Amino acid sequence: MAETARDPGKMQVSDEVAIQITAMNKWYGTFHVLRDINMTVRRGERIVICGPSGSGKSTLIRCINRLEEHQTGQIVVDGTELTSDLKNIDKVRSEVGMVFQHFNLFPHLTILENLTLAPIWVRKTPKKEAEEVAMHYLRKVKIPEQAAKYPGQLSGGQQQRVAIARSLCMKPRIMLFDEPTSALDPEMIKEVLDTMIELAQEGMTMLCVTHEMGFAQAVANRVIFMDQGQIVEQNEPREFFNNPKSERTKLFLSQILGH
Amino acid sequence: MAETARDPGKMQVSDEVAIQITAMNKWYGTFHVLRDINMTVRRGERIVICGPSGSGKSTLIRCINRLEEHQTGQIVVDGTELTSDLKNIDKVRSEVGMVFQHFNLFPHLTILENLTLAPIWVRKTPKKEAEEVAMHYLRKVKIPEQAAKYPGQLSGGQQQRVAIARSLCMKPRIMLFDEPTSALDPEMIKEVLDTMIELAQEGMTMLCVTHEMGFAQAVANRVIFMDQGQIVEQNEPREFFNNPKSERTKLFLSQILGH
Amino acid sequence: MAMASDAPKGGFRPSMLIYDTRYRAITIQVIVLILVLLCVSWLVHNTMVNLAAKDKDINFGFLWNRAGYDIDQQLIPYTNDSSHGRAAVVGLLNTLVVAGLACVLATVIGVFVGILRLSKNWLVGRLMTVYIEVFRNVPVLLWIFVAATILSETMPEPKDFKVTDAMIAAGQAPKAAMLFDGAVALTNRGTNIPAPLLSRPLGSLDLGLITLNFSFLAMLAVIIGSVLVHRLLLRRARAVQEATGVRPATWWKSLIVLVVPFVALLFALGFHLDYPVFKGFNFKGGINLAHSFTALLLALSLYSATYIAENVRAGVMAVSHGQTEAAFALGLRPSRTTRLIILPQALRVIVPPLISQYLSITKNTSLGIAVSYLDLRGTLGGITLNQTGRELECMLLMMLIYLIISLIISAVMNVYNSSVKLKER
Amino acid sequence: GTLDDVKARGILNCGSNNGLTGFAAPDANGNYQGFDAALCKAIAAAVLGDASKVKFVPLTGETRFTALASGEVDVLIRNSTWTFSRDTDLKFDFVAVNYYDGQGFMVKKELGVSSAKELDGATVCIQTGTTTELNLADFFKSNNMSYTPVTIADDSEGQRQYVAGACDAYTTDASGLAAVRATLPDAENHIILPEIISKEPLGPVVRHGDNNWGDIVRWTYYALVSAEENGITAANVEETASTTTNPEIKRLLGASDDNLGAMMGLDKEWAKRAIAAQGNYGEIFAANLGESTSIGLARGLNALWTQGGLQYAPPFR
Amino acid sequence: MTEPSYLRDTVLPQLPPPLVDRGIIKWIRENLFSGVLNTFLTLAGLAAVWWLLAASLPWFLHGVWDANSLGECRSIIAAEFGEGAQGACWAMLRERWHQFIFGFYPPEAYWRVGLAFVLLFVALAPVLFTEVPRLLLWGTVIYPALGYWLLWGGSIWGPVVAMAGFGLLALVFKLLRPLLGVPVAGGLGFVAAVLWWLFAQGPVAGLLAGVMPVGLVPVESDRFGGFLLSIVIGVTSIAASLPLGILLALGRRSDMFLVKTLSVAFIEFIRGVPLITMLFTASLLLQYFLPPGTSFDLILRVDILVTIFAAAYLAEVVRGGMAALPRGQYEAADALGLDYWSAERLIILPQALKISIPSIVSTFISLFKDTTLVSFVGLLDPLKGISTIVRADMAWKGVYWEPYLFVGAVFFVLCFSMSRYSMYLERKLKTDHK
Ligand SMILES: Nc1ncnc2c1ncn2[C@@H]1O[C@H](COP(=O)(O)OP(=O)(O)OP(=O)(O)O)[C@@H](O)[C@H]1O
Ligand SMILES: Nc1ncnc2c1ncn2[C@@H]1O[C@H](COP(=O)(O)OP(=O)(O)OP(=O)(O)O)[C@@H](O)[C@H]1O
Ligand SMILES: [Mg+2]
Ligand SMILES: [Mg+2]
Repeated sequence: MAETARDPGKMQVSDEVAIQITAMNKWYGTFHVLRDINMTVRRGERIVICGPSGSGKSTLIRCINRLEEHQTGQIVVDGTELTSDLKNIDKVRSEVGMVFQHFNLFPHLTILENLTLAPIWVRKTPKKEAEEVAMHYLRKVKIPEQAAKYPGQLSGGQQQRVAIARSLCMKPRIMLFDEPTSALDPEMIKEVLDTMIELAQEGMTMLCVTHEMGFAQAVANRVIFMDQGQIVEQNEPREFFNNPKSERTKLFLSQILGH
Repeated sequence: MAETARDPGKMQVSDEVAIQITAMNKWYGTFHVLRDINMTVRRGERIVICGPSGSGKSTLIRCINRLEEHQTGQIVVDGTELTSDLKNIDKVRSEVGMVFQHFNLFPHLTILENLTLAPIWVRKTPKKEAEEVAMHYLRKVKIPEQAAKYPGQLSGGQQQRVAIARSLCMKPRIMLFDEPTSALDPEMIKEVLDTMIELAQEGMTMLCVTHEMGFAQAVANRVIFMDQGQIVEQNEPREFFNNPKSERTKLFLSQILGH
Repeated sequence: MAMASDAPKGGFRPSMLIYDTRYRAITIQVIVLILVLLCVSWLVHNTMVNLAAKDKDINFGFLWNRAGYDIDQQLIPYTNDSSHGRAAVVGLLNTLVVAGLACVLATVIGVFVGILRLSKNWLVGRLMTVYIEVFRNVPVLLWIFVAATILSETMPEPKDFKVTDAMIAAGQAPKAAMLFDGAVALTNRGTNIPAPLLSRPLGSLDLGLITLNFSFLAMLAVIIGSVLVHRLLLRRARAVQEATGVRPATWWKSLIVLVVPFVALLFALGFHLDYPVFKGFNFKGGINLAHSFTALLLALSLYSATYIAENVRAGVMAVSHGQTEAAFALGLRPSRTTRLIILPQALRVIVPPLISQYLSITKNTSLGIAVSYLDLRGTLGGITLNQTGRELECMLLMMLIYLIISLIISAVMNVYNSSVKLKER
Repeated sequence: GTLDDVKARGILNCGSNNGLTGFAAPDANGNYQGFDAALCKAIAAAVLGDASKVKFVPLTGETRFTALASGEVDVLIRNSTWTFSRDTDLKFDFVAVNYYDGQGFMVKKELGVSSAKELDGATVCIQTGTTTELNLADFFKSNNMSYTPVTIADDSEGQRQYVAGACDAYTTDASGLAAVRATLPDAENHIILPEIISKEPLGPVVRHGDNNWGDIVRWTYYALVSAEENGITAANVEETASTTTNPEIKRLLGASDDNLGAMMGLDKEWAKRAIAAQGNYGEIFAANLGESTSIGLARGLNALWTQGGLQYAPPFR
Repeated sequence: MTEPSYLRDTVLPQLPPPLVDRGIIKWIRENLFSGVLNTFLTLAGLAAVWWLLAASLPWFLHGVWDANSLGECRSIIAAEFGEGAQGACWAMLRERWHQFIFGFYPPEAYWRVGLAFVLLFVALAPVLFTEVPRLLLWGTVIYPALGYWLLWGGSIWGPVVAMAGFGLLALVFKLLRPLLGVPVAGGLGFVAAVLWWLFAQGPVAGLLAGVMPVGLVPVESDRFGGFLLSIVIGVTSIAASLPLGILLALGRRSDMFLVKTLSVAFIEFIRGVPLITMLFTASLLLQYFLPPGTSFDLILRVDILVTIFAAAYLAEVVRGGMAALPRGQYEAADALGLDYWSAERLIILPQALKISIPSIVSTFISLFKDTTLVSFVGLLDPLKGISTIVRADMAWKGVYWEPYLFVGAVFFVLCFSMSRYSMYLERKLKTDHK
């Protein structure tokens, strides 16, 4: 990845706030998964979230586009507060793209249909235009020739790139990634990471749950470490990896880097 | 694995014959799977069988406890010849333990019940005693705390270790392993191999179909290479790996070691 | 820290009823409720108007009126002087008895056929496949007709059993002979079997619609008691096995515990069998099982057995071959393997569809209408409805009873399902 | 009223049996034939002017009265027995008796029985859901005898069971017994016992309350009876209407100035058409049940009063 | 000590197995006579086959095709095969087969039934086979009207105008959906369609028929019978119950307590009572529940109740299909901003329905078999209704086995091929798009 690794600081970050989370708490039943989360993401920032399994990383980013409901505190995305108001939720979701660990492509639709579905039905884009946009992003993720196939006919890496393109077709201002590479074979991980790095270089605001520390070092402006539902430490990547402050961070880093 | 690798020759091998196979042939329908197998295993020997897929390795060791029937030739296990005589089969089976690739634990029984089932019903051991033995072996495979769980609740590596313990509970004199690690994730392979190495060090007679060449070098006194239903070459591990004689062996080794 | 975010949550705007997820659900449910209530009240209103127009009312009083008709199969005392309600109970019992027996019979046949279909015997496997495909691809109604026709067409007439003096003189045997040493006679109008009778019964208590028979209750109590004692015995055997490793032989003790008390009770009550004897037109004494009953029972059993057989096969095949091999490799004998490894696992797969099959057998007993079997539908939903003209009351009552039976069966299924659910990670 | 409905619809819905030989059963072309069916056609001819404007609605024992009550059929002519409770409690009107029947028994000769009173202990085939089984219960009870009922669903089933010997005796209306006996290959080996254990007046049924419609059905039927009395047949009805001098016949056939039809909301020639449709009562009987058919029933009680029977039409005036 | 190293450098050839393990002998030994039990089973099986053939074969072989009544059949058999010989009287079928198939449908219009049946497959093709061009789906959409018109005849404008009601529903729905959301728009569309049917249907159809009379000879539904009736009831109720079943399935999966409870109660109630009680409800009780004076065709009433019955079963089938979808599909749809109804329509239902097709076919098979029960409310199903009629004919009084065999054989052929087809689908769907 050396050829793409640049100084993450170089990529422009504006002062505008993209996501503002204040004193947010969430429970599953009686289990307190997210505890007093406070976090600000500026437009153009690329944030990597890491932490041990079960620490609430997925839950956190799923709260940001309201796939999960939080119970107390406030989440403001692009100036819209996430409450139970459906209009706000719709608004936020159409501005926030999300890529899942297991791709979640729609197996009964072709790649092109997967990509144009939301633009057509949510954005009410004319079909032709939506297809043009879709092909644009497919070229960007380097698989335009697969447009007419079905997801089941693609490799995992290709599927994940389609999933990224699908999110991009909605022209989101923020992208969320939940362990986008962890279900992939090693050879395919690189393809997907390359795509993500390219995206980062174009200035997309990104929140990415991942354990790919190479990626974190290459593009993140900030790494957030979570444990037991709390944000334990956050720092810019070089500091974070070379000079972790908390004991728990150190332990975690020793495990995953030694791996 | 370096810490457990000893000189395999050091482990004691007696002169007593444990398994004697003479001019054995087997057909599936008209397909000649095992051709003229001749093989002697002494008590305490640890034999690794390898070879390309479909070469008849599994079939061979399944013949040894009569999970498959052979058609011509002779198999004598611990002085008992395997014929269609049910009593002999029972005797052999209660002296030969077998561990399968897919564990084949009984999903409707707890781990402890899995372990005590055969001692109670075949060996007529009192339950309490059987449970003590079972706990002993569970400690040996390092998961005594899982005794009350069900197989479905364990990881693959844990399940395979339970399967080994289950065989051991019958106090077998010979253990057969059929690719015990090939269904496991890399982290889990080590757990299982460690258990097997420990067993080898205690002097158990073992026949093991595996492609873990590290294991072969660490514990085997002999490696048998099979191809197209025949034993092509056998030798002690160092010689076998460094100095293969047959062309086919060389080809095979270049493939799996390069991997 | 004071929550600044509390502020905007205060106000409530009507638009929140639609756009706010919290209120939206309530809104929708209220609307649904209103619609449903409207619908129901519309139906009820129509019913009232229609009843008024026909000068009728809803009144279940007819259940206590004299029924006036005879039922050929009665499990509790009933004559044509009994009430319609009691006739309905007789019908319900007839439904239950045919459903229960059909479930048992279908299970036995189904298990048998399912296993035979799995057998390595090519011919038998094929025959079973043919049986299964033929029976399940033809309406069960047809099988009921066929069974009824076969029974009444191929069996001998009662008079064929008659032995006259002339025949004795000529040394002739009657055309048809009774089975089992004069105990059972199969005729074209029914199956005559010995009737169990008590010479010293304990009496009974009549409670209107149903009758409490104390002799029967006593037998039930003894059976339950024996079973409990037997369970104790098994537990003891198990304890011994756990302690010593050797399981003591229990079968003769089981036999004693299960059989002796019951036999003693029967003896005390003066149990004897009343054999059917040919007299006049027909067999007298014993129990005459009408062919409507037998045909329904046979057809339902044979039809449902095909589904059960497929369940059984699927269940056995769902247990992977690896399980058998593992058990064999541990030295377990095939019979033990089946009992300890295959069956418990196969049962989890077999039982849920089996119970839904029981459910559909029970519902299908209503097809007794085809052979005029007087079950619940034949009495309450048939003759009573016809004689009294109370179709609304009869139909509703009948549906309610069927529904209750179904709910009980599915409750049993749910309990079973949750008790055997495999534990997974 | 029903009359307006029928006229508006242009078709008469007639509840009928779904297969009873001689009374109502569709033939190979799906046209209903039979004694009851003929009355339906006559009513259609009277009301609508066309005997073919009948829709036969096949009804089972269970569904017949509901179908009538709900208005699904305009008139029910499905060998239904006139009983007190049906007339009152079920809120119907039996407007006439088109066939006087009675429940009887048929047995095989070899049984050696010559009277129903000797049937103690017999097995009796009986159709469920009819008055028949109530009569049977009452008969055996009053004679202090016992019996085993074999319940059957329909007539053809009953015949099969009886022939196969599944019952000693077959009980149903005597007309049905005769029909069954007629079709047996060995009819001479079966006898119909002399006892008639019930009165079974069968007749057309209409709903309570619509008296005009009831009148139409009743008088159409009586027109057929009256026609037989007066020797009017399907063949000669036209001719009679123009040539007769008998004032009653003239009134009946609409040949005089009295307009009887108008009193019921019909035209003048209603009865003429009804008679022309399938003939008079005697012709209908002869064509469907009579001695020349394979059923071979004698007129018996259904002979005209003038010939010692009970069929008696009130005067048309 | 170790074994000396061992090397084989010649490849042993494949040898044939020993003689006892080869060919037909081995097959017979292994498949028929391996062990005492198996030998016994084989012999028992052979005995059963022999017994069945011995009992029935002569009867089949003595069958008579050319006769005009049962009596004639009997005398022909007696003449040919001797007194007392039993034989089938297929002549009855030769004379009455059309009633078993078509009921009393006018013979000159049989082509309409045939055409409707063929078109049914054309209409089903786009649903069952993905390879068929999508354009044909329009054929599927208009088929109900077309099929109705072909079978019942009358002016073509009735069905056309009725379909226009659905068009109106779709139009209103499409226009209002962005404003009011799916349930409200759907509800209003439904109201509009109902208003159309109630008030515009008659006049408009009448007007059009006056202007441009196109029509077929009308056939009353009381002329429907036999397999025609079974298929009509089966097909219409499955087709009509599908939307209702989907709604019920959605209701049962809903988070809303009330919606869920009502759906469960409805489904369990229907599944808890026998079909026959539903049929009796259609014929006896529906008159109480509908406004006074409503009275319509028994076939239609039976169809409505059978539809409700099938809907409860289909709801469970569809629910199974939905449950088989991974959660990720819902989440991905949510994350893309699709609302509930779009997600269900575009993502969930297409997949769930596809998975469920084999189960839907099985439901259809059992429903189709159960249509024989309509004879108990007086309809002319092939099994009992038509047989009774045939046996009421003096000429055929007393034929029992022939109608049963014929009807049974037709049912077997239809159901068996359908069940094989659903198995084929199941296999095919497993490997789809892979
Ligand atoms: N739907 C749920 N109901 C109850 N508990 C849940 C649910 N989803 C997640 N949890 C629990 O919440 C905690 C946080 O889960 P989360 O998936 O956010 O962790 P994570 O940091 O993403 O872990 P991983 O790295 O394994 O994906 C875990 O303990 C998990 O068991
Ligand atoms: N039950 C069977 N019937 C017919 N052929 C079989 C059967 N089991 C195995 N075979 C064939 O016998 C040959 C040897 O199989 P075997 O499983 O012993 O190979 P193996 O060396 O264990 O291969 P792998 O490394 O893939 O496990 C293969 O060609 C296989 O296809
Ligand atoms: Mg996660
Ligand atoms: Mg193998």
